[in-house]
Amino acid sequence: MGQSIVAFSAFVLTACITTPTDQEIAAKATAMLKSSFTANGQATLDRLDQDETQRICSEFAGKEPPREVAQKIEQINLATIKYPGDGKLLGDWKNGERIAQEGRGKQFSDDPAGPVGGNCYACHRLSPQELSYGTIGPSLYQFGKLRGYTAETQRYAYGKIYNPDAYVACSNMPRFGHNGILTEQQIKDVTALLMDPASPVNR
Amino acid sequence: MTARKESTAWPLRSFFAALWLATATGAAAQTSATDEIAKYRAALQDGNPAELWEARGEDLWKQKRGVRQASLEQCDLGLGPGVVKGAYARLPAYFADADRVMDLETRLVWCMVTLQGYSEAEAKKQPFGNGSEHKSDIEALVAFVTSQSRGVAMNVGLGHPKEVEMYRLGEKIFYYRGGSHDFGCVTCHADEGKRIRLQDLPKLSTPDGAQKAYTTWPAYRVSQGELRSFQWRLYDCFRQQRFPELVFGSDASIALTMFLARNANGGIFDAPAIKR
Amino acid sequence: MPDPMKIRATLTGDTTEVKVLMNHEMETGQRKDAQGKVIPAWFIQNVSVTWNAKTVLSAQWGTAIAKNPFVSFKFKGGAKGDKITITWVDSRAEKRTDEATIA
Amino acid sequence: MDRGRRKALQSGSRVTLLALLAAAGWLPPEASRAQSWNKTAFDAHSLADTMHALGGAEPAPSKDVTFFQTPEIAENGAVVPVGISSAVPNTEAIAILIEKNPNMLAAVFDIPPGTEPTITTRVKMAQTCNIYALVKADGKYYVASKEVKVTLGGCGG
Repeated sequence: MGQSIVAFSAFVLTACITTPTDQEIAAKATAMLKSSFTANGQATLDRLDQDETQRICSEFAGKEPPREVAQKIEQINLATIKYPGDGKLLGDWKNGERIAQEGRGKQFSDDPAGPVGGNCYACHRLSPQELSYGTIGPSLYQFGKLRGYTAETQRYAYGKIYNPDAYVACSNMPRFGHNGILTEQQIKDVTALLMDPASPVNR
Repeated sequence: MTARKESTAWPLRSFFAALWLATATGAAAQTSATDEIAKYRAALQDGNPAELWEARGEDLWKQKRGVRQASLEQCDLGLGPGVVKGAYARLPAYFADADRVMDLETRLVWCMVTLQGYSEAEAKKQPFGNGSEHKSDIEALVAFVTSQSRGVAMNVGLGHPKEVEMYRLGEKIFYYRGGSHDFGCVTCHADEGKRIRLQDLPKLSTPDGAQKAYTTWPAYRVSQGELRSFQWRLYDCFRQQRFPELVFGSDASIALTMFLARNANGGIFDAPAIKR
Repeated sequence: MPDPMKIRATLTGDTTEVKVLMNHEMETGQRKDAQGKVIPAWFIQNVSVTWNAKTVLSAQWGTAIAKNPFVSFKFKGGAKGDKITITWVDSRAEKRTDEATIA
Repeated sequence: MDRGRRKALQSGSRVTLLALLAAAGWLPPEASRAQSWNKTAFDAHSLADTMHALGGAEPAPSKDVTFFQTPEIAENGAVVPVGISSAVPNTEAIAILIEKNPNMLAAVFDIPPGTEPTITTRVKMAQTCNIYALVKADGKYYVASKEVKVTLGGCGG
């Protein structure tokens, strides 16, 4: 008797479920996206194709992925970081400040030959002179001063800008080096903004 | 003020130098940046140029236009032909005549085609305005129609399976990360109390955040001097997400609108608003 | 022909408050178009507000008044039903006159 | 607009233009007398030149000239609300000057008797700087200033 009720409920469930599964919706959403955009300038349709990191991070819908998944993402991304051949990680903090302020780059409305910035202030507090800063990421005011001007911190800062997912899986921060948003020199300049004792960030 | 000839170059210069000093000391009592931004926004509320769009939109709604020389007064926005009051608070919705879930903008295009005889391409040719030379009829109509839901509680239904499916698709798209910067809607709109530069970012997956955001669009954007529809809001979010160009009235745009509008249910609609 | 203004005139006690929104680009002459060409200045230069044929406000504007201008002010006098007439003239000598009734 | 009017405008002769407008019947006679556009003042780049053109020599700083609805920080420089009120008796005109705009003079409002010396409008600011409120009363000039910080907003770009 008990068993037949279970069997009956299972039958009802399978018979009545006509709503699509989560996987089906995900596949349909991806297809829907592809038919809902047109290429414009540098923003071509392949921008909609996800790499493994983007795909896994999207699946967890804004929640933290389980530890083993996170570790896998961090490993994949750590392997992508290329440190400068000359071994120097600090550029010019003044250029770094300009890059941190610059919001343009990679949008279909941007001139492909025009400036590409990091737009750091959109999400972080850096130099105290700039009042208009965002809070999506942590405050980076006194970044070097608080952590010490060491070689390891320089290396961490450079690596974090190059590929933040190497340290925190599914970070909100763009992978500036890995995705080719900023050049090596620009990443050095932003690293200097964070790590140069003369930078307004540290004064 | 009429011109008078007096040589004042030096006294003026020293006078303004003194004024400078006075300003500098007065700045000590400055309140925090966010409080001041709140005052800025409050000061803008008094005269909202969105009213200029509402007036033009009402005129366009009533004008006989198109090859059929018909007005839009028989357009069915979901509450029956010609019912504008409260209609926006129930959109997007499934429309049997089109067998499709539609937002306001796509429904307006539908009415321009079926009632007035415009081709779809003509109806969509200026979805967003750009100065006095390139005004958008759609954005003006959106301003008028949405103004007729001011004070009405958002009440978007999921009674039809296609509405449910659109909502679920919109949710997936909300969390979809891609492009050169790995951005998705989720990057900026999944946490409480965050801001980009000085702009507060609502958490759009919860009723509170969705209500705050959705009930204040469309809006007159002072940075552009234009009234902007919700289609434009999504179009420009995706531009800044570094995605390709969102097609006006596309399924993805309607799915996302469905997700956000439904999440805003219960919120009192209060637009067209005025924003940065 | 330029689009109409939106005028509100409200009487409180013996004072009429006038609020007006105008449709105008108020182009500064400083901006460039996509091709890098300077967009010529184009802006409202004169505004006058009259009530019962009496000027209650007149203004000269430069390019620094914001796009789709807004002005509010108050004057003594006015009665419900009286007409307020506002005229602007821009740097292309285009003009627009609109009327509102004091409420 | 016909050629005659355009020509009048290009020649820079406001008197001719205004006479034409009055003749065309679309400016009331009173307005054509009251209205003129002080090109020298609006074209001036320095404070001193602007003041000269307005005839506003050595304005006195005054606590009777006050700002209201004018924020210390503007979220966008394209639209900055400004409210100015004058408690100076017999205020005849209120002008708004923006220190670091390419042309400083933003507006001059003539205040006839019966109109309150209080004006609210919105200006554009190219960058963080002082706004000056200049008041003419009984032929004398008074001034107050307020610094407004212009911020960058949103996602940039």
